[in-house]
Amino acid sequence: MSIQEQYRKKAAELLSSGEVKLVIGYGSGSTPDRRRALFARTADDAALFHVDAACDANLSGYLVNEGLLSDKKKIGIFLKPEGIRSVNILAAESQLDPDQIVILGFTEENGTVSGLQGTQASDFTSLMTALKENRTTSEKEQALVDKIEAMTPQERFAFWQAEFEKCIKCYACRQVCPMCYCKRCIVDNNQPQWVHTSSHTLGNFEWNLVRAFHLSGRCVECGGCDRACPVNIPLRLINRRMANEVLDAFDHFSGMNQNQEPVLASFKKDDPETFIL
Amino acid sequence: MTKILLRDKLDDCLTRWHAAGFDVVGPVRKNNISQYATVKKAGELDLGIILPDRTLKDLFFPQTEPMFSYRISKQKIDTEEYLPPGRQRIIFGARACDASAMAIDDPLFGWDYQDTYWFKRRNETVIVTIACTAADEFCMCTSLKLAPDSTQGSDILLRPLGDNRGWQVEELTDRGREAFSRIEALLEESPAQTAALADVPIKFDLDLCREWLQNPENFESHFWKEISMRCIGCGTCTFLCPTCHCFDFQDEGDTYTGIRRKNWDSCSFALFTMHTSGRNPRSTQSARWRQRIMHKFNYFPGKFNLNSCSGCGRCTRECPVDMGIIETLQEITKLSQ
Amino acid sequence: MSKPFEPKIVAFVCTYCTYAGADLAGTSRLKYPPNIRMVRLPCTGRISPMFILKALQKGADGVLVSGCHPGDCHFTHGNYHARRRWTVFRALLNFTGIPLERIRFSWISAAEGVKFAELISSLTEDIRKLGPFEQYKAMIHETEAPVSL
Amino acid sequence: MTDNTQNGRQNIYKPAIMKIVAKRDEAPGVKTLRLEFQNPADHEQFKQRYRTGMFGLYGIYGEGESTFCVASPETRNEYIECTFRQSGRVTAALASAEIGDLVTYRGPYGNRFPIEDFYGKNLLFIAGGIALPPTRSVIWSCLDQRDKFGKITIVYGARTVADLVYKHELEEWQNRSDIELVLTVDPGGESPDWQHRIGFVPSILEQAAPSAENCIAVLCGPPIMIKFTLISLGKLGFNEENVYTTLENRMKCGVGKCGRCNVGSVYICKEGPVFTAAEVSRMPAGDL
Repeated sequence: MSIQEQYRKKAAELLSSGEVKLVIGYGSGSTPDRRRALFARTADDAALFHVDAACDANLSGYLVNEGLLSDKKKIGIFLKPEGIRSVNILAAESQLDPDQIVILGFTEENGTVSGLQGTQASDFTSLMTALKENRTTSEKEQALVDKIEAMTPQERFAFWQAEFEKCIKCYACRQVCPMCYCKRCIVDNNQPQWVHTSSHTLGNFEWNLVRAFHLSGRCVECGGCDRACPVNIPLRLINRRMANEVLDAFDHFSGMNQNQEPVLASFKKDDPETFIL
Repeated sequence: MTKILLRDKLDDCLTRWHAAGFDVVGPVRKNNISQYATVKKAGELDLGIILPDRTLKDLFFPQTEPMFSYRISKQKIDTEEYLPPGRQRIIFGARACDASAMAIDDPLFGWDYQDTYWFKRRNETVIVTIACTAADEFCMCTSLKLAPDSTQGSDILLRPLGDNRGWQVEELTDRGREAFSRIEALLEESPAQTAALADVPIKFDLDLCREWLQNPENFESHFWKEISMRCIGCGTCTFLCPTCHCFDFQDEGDTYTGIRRKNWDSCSFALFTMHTSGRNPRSTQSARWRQRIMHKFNYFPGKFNLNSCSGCGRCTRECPVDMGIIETLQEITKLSQ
Repeated sequence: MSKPFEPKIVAFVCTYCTYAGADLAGTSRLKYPPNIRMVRLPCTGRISPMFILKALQKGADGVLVSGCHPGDCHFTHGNYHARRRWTVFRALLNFTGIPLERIRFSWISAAEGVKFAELISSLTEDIRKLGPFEQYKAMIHETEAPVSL
Repeated sequence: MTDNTQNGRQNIYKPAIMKIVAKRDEAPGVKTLRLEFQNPADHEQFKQRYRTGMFGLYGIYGEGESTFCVASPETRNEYIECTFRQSGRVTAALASAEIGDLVTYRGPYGNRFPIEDFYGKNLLFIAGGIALPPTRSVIWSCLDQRDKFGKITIVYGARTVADLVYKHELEEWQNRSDIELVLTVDPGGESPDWQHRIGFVPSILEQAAPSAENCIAVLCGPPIMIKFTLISLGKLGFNEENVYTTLENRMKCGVGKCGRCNVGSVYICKEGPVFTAAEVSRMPAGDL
């Protein structure tokens, strides 16, 4: 039985047994190569789920939709390792109770998907450790990061200026991100207005810096923002660079487990401080 | 016998238009995105793009624009208006859906009160549309009762020739005729075979949808919740929509000097309608999606007798969660059959 | 002839140490350049990266953030949190091309009037050499310009 | 240029400048400003166009604009009075502005109360809390031509005694024999010396039981009060066509372009803010 069929069956069982009230997974999209979120409430709906290489979205963001988990009932959700990391972070930041989440985990490599053992976020600890040890999400991506780092500051500034100039402040990057759950984003606060809401280059620059900063040590590199961006800003490169930073400086790999302390809300007395005069 | 504009004469056309004081704008691919941008040479144009990522709206109603600056002193406030620069523009190679969209927004921006920023640019721009010979799976102009060669909003319509050597010229307005009189000498009179237009299948039944939307019973239908569950509330569909016209004012500066700007805003954002008191008339994403669909296909046509959609399909093409007008109207069509 | 470039530097400082250090520099009659604009805050832990962005937005050529030495925080560990925050924010600024010579961090205690005066002098000199932050200023200038479209 | 459709302005988004000539505290957080036009041409436009019921966008450069009604009546158009509760960025700036400071004003926008249609009729005004200002504009418009109307009844309620606005005018109305004024505060909101009624507006209205015969009701208040008061008015025999109310939504442009005040097919800024209850009942309730 293919992974897809196994998981359809599993989802159907979860729903028909009443263990979960809802399963969030992937259904077919508007074109053959697109998958879109599918919310299954009955065992019949579960037959529409897809599990394949085209399932790229990190669906965990839907878990924090207002009121979805407030009835204490369980929800099943299809997640890739990044998604499981997001759930861990959301749990660590008290946004959800991980016991309410039944995970249908899968992973994709070179176009083939395979299932992951476990149903609770805590079942994947060894997977997380392995991910941290072999942090090789994409060498192509790291190469691009390295290329930018090799530039002079002026060149880097010009590079990002050209990218951010395209931004239209649609906030798709924020809205699609499971970590951006704030009811009112800093950019929407107007007393005081810290950063410009206008989408001129300066405002875009500020917005993207603030976004990247707020995701530092929290981003799980699912790539959702990058795929969502309608003007193709390579947001994953910034997120990648920041993930490298927290790993190198504080040995922090986001979303390891549900008790992990947020990197910017904790400290060690011997944290590096070579740059401080 | 019809007028023909040959592709290899395009550079000369641009030279003549530039000499006559026109800026020339057209589809350009740059920095991983395609959009309508000012060009100096015909070679910069990419006329093979089915539809630029960004819309024609950008040229009339930019994402952010300064309206005026202020300087406050004890006894007076000085302001300086920033009106669009008075430059004649020719948009060469617009798509019919984009051009139509401009005509759709005209009544809105001119409804009793004239939006200076919109109309100044509208009056200074000639839109030369090239009929589409190719479409992708998201194109839906025909579903909106428009077509790859719609003339709505265009000043000139160019029909690609079958042999790809150029275009057959259809002059639609005086403004278009005036602009093309500058290149009259470069046009040829010859019989021409135009290429077949793009085949854009009809995706939904607009009349049925309108009827369904007009029925007050359907306003509270569970359908809206189901269809918008995936919606993440970003502004992609509205900002990449050529007809979406909602905006915001923002003051930037300090207590004494600064600038008031007009920025795009989106009905998808929760804050769009939020009162200062915290009350929000459209407090859920489903209410906001319903508003978007209702506004485009019920309220707007009720007021201005035009659908606030020209069928470009960008909302669906670019949606991060694969939603969009096509799916919603297809579902409504199914519901009303 | 145009006036020589005088950098504008915004300093966000903790009131318990660096601000007192600056006081000490003043009462000790130590000389340091007048290019610094100090903003006094209760703790370095209060200094949000937003402040740095705001300073740049308002045309600063350099920013200094300064507080108590580790272990000396009036609120026991505000500066430890700040240290992590700056490590991360600094990396972000660096990656987006904001020269790190313009964004400086220091620990200056209430007793270090001399260190304060020397730091301000060397910082001002460094930024004077770098010149105005033209790349950022060009972006600011663009926001103040009339429409071109 | 004096193009009437453009409010006399070439750029419809550019406000007129007004000076604060008086400032009054009405209730905790609620202030009234009296404003005078700095430019005579702006004033002339205002006088020509302003009719009771219209609103304006008041602002401070650097903070933005905020929408409130014109609280002064069309019969007193030498100035504009606006009353607002300090709650956001713009109102905070307006509240801290001093007499002599300059503010911005755009308007008057929107539709009006058809006061001529009220001639010869009895009038019932019902307002709750900070919603007295729009009602007050109609009240004074009618009181300034008192002989054209029949009996005038005003029912006004607020959460607490302190929250009642225009206290000096309430006193004046109280002492007039040609007005019946019914004041009430919510239970628990009364002060030891409170002499008037205690209870929510809808039930007090039912107790006062004004006759619906030949009567026009003007109703302004928070949405929840409107909802229940409409039920009470129905019980008293009022026809929805004879009940007027004002709707408020967030607005930016005020001229039917920016899209945010749109409810159903109506742009509140252009086709409102004054509606009959019958018109309101035809709007989609879910978006109100």
